[in-house]
Amino acid sequence: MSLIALILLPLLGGVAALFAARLGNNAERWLSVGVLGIGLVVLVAACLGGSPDPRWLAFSRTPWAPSLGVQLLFAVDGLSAAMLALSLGLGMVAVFTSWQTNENSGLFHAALLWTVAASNGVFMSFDLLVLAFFWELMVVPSFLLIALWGHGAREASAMKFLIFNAVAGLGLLGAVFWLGASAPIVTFDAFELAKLARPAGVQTWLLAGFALAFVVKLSVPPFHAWLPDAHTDAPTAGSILLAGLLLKTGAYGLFRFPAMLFPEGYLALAPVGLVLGSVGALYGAVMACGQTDAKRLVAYTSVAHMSIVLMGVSGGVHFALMGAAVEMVGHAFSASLLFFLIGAVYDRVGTRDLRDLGGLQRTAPRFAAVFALGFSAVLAMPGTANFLGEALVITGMFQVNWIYAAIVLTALVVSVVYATRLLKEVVFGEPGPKPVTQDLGSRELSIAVVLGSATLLFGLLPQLLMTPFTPAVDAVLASLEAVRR
Amino acid sequence: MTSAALWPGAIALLAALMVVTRDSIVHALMYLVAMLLALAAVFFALGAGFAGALQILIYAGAIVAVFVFVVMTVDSTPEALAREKARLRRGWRGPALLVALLLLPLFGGVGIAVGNADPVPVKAIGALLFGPWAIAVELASFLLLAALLTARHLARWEEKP
Amino acid sequence: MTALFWLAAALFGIGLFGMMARRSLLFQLLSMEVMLAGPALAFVAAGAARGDAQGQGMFVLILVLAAAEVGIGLSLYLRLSRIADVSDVDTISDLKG
Amino acid sequence: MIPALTVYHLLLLVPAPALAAFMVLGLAPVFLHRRLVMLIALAGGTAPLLAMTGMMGLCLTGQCRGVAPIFTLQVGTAIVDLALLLDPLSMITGMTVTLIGACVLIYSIDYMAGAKTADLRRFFALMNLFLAAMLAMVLAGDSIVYFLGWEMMGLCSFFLIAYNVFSDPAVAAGRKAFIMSRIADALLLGGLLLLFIAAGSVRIDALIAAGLALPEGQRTVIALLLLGGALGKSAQLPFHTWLPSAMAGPTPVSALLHSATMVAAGAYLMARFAPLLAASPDVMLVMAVGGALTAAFGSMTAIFQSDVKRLLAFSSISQIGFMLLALGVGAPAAAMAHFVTHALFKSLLFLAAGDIAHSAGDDTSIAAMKGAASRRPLAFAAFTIGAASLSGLPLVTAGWWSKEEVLDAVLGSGGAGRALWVLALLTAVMTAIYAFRPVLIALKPGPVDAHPHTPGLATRIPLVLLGFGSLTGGLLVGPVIRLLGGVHPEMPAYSVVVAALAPLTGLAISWQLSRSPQLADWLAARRLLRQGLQIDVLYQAWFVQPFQRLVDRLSGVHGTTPDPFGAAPVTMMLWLKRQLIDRFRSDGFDSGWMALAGTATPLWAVARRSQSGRARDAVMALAGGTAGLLLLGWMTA
Repeated sequence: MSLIALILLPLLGGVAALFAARLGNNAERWLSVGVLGIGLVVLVAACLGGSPDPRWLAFSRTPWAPSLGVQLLFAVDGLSAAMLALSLGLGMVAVFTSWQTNENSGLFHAALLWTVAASNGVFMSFDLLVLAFFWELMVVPSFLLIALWGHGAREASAMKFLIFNAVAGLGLLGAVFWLGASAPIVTFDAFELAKLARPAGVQTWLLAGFALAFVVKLSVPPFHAWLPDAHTDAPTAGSILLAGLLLKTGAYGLFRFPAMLFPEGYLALAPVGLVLGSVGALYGAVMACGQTDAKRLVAYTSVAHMSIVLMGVSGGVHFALMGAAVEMVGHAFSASLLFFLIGAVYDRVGTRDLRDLGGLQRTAPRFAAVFALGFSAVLAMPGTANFLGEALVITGMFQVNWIYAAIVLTALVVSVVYATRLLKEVVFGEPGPKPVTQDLGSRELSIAVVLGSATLLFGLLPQLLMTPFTPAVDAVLASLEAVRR
Repeated sequence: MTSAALWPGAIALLAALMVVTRDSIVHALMYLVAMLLALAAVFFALGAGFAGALQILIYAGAIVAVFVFVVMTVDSTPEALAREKARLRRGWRGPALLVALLLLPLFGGVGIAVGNADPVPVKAIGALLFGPWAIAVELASFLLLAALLTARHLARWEEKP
Repeated sequence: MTALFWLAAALFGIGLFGMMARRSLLFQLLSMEVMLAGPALAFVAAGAARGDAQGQGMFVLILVLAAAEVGIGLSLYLRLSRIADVSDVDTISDLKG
Repeated sequence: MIPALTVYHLLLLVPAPALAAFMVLGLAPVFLHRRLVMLIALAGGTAPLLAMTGMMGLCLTGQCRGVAPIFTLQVGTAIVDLALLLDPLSMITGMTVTLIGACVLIYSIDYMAGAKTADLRRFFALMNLFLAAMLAMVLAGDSIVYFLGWEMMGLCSFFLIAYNVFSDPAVAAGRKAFIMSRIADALLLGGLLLLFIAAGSVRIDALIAAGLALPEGQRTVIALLLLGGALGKSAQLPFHTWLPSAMAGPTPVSALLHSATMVAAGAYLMARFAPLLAASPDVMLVMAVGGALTAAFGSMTAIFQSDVKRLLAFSSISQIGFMLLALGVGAPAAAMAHFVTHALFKSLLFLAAGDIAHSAGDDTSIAAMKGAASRRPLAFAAFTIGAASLSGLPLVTAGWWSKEEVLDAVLGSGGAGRALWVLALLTAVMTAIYAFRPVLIALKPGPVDAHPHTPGLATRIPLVLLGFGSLTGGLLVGPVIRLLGGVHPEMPAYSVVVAALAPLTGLAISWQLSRSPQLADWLAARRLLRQGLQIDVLYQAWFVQPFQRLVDRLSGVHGTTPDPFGAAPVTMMLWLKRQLIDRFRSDGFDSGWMALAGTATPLWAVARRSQSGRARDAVMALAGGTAGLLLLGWMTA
């Protein structure tokens, strides 16, 4: 039952935040932080509490609408737990990031918490209909975040985000309905459905439906067009949630369900994933080199990194899968850090145009130091979780086909081009027409330190991630192995 | 008893006609008093003494007195009277026709089974009003209070109306 | 007895005629008093015919209604007389469609 | 997870002080006083030398083969076990690096005295981080720590080249260096990961063993990938172009990173994986030929330089070419011996050149060295010693001993070795030419000191120390080679004589050059050669500009659709919308209702006239209606 609390807490907390905003004294902010903190405690307690099945850290099954075969079926293993912790933790970071946002603050925090609630639902639902429900639900509060508190052409960007993701979500919904209806007794229980045999052709089509939703959320080219716009126009907290959570739901879904439900379809579509991913890794990296908006640049790096995740997930070998999982976490921190820093620059000078920025080194040395850290992470310097993930993906790609490995290595080289460009335009050089005169304050510095040290922590102590991820990776490999034989 | 009521009734009818056709408001008011008193006579003749008494006291007494106060504000010059007369002369036929059409079915269709009954004692009226009709009476008192407040509010003098 | 009801109807009709034909607001108010007298007579007459107290009870209520109407009507008259020509109500037509 | 401690865990103490100094200087969010900054930097820079000396003692007492495991992690079927490694190779390299690092950091205290405190802090933080990274790489017992150090060196190199962040050329040079070395790093990473897959372990000895067990083809590919990494880091052909531009960094940076230690890491890599490479003769040949060509190219280009730092940069390219040549002919011991002496005299040259340039108002051109002999006698003497050692004047200089070992190894390898030996001799001649050019110019009378700041103790100590080393380092060459298990091949006497004559010939030519203004003018006019055959320009045209065009095209700079790939689905959906939805836009039902609404308008116009707004009319209508109803009731009753 405590797993349901992980969804209900932020959901109801969001409602409470709506009203708490009237109390003043940052009540809604502390409320949000408290709710997310309690969520973390609940998560830890649930994972330590044990479950009957050794495969899962926590497991809960509650009937909901038995006649429709719908139940609240939640299961958490190391991967889910990491994603849930990420979602709650980044939610907190997002709250602290937007400490200065005062306009309609109650709804803002409500939307923030609701996003966390919905993505929590995605990260642990194993009833596919409930999964699809949370999948669609996730889009709405993020849409609000972009449309109401964004910058620039925020309404258009929010609509783009909504249309892309809602339309892609239909693929998931359709495939889920098909699956549920095709079972002898109507059920959406993923574990039950995984046991049913299906012809390979049907599996491929169903997987295509699932993958459409996941790949669009993952923003792999050519389905990435919404991401740069959404990131550019979203408020900083929105960008953090977008990069840290929403993209990860796509990666998580690809990791979890295709091999579990459609192993033969997975084998059939894996080459497509590899090709899409390799095109995307190069394309995203090259696009990032040409951007003039700092946030857009980072958004395209997200595209590139998520494409690498797609490659890893499609690789179907231990190293690649593990690399994709680690990269998910690493990217969540590094991208959040960069979005946060660029957001902080934007708050100060009101522009993100690389041509107008510059000179942080002179005017704000702390800023420059933290920026260099984020820069190293986006470059996949050894010692950051990003490097670990990418190196593992490359290793796996060598086992699949050396060409894919060469492509990821090339993307790694191009990453230097855009990363040094970002650093050169923002940190180096003479201060631009609008210099940043105010260095990071203690609140901002602690956010940056938390995000930066998380990147380094998981990079230097990889077992923190790799040990909990092993069951999930092994499960994928086991279901593939059953088909390959 | 009915026939005793008919004579004052005829007077009331005439007086009513005079009320609506006079040029001068003062004359009309006098005829109104006449009509009300004639009706009171009708009531007495019908054995409804309570109604008759109320008619004299409140209608002919109080209400008409209020009218008189208001009428005192009217500027009743000969020109105004002539204008009023001309207006009435221009447009009396249409309304008259309409009223005739209205009365036609009433006169034609209304029939009442007549029986002779004893006069109603005032005590019965009191028992009715403060017994079964208590709510109606209370509502009436609310109405009066509301009218009082409304009148006070509307008639209050303001610098800029 | 029927004659009394005809009388009541006639009083109502005369009052209505006055309402329609006269254009001075005060005359219209007087006409309304005449109109009210009709039903009042009808109630009293019917009550007398049946020996029922309800006829006079209704008369009392009509009386109250008339009092309220006169109070409001006259205060409206006073109010209107400041801003419009109350001797010709046809000039007051702000609600024209 | 964490294994029992052994004496070899003391190896952790070698990079630790530098790392600690970096953390304090770079990350502590508190203000540090200028003197404190220098003190911390100095401690971080010199403590590794002490720790390393201890390890050397351990090594010389015979316990010179030890591993200090850090932690172990199971990844699937593979084992990731990080460890530090002490063996003769890492000991010798580590000693060299710590010694040079300490000297350069001491020197920097004086040299960087003019910088602002914040910049000073950044400088020393990065220098210490570099030192830690380099030592981690040198002492690495596994490919992960190795690559960590390798990449962090690249990162520090980028930040230090672009240390003067307000100068566009410096930042551009940093980016260039970073991007080019990243290409090489990608190759190296690929090679290391392939080995990792084969070995299922990251320990370097396991990697080598697994690599040797691989089939011929795969082994060659891996060896080529590793060689690619070494060529990039060591600025060998065809990756050499970044090193001359990297001279935009401060002189201590050039002395430490871009000559003595980091750039030579490629040679160290090749020495580390020497057994694996030895099994791929083709790759060895490529390395030997490439090294010899780079050596010749570098020294030839150096002759034409007009800037001391660029001259020294090309000299580094050339000298590391010598090392790779030695490695290519299967003599890693000779290569490492040359690495040691090269580190000594090249850092000496840079430090001396930096001091001389200070006295000339920070002008690093060769012409500005005129009068240096009288302005800065100590620096001039140091520079001369360095140049002598670089050109390998026989017997008295360290450079001669190590170069002799290299040449002998080349000649002794037979076959193509003879041709390479001739090329190497030519290179030695050219080396002496360019090495003495600045020295001879510095002898000429010139302007007085432009920099009133006299060099302090912090400048003198490193110069004296390194100068001493450059002269007597030759004594170390024998022990180093023995320690590394190399053998000195028996050579015919003529080769020694010829090799000894080569630098002297070069010196004579250089003397001639300095005497004849026509020759000097001729040198100055050879722009193509001075710019290294303009390979930079070719790269610009072949790689950078096409990439830039691609980027411009994709981001819609010239009016093309930005992000065409991402716009494609959007365009497709819009097309579908036009085809499907717009076709049904004129809704028949809707227009029917609209027509009905249209006819109602005149009706409304008629109806509104009935609203006169007069109370009397309303009463009349009411009366009429009532009358009508009553009449209806009466007539139908």
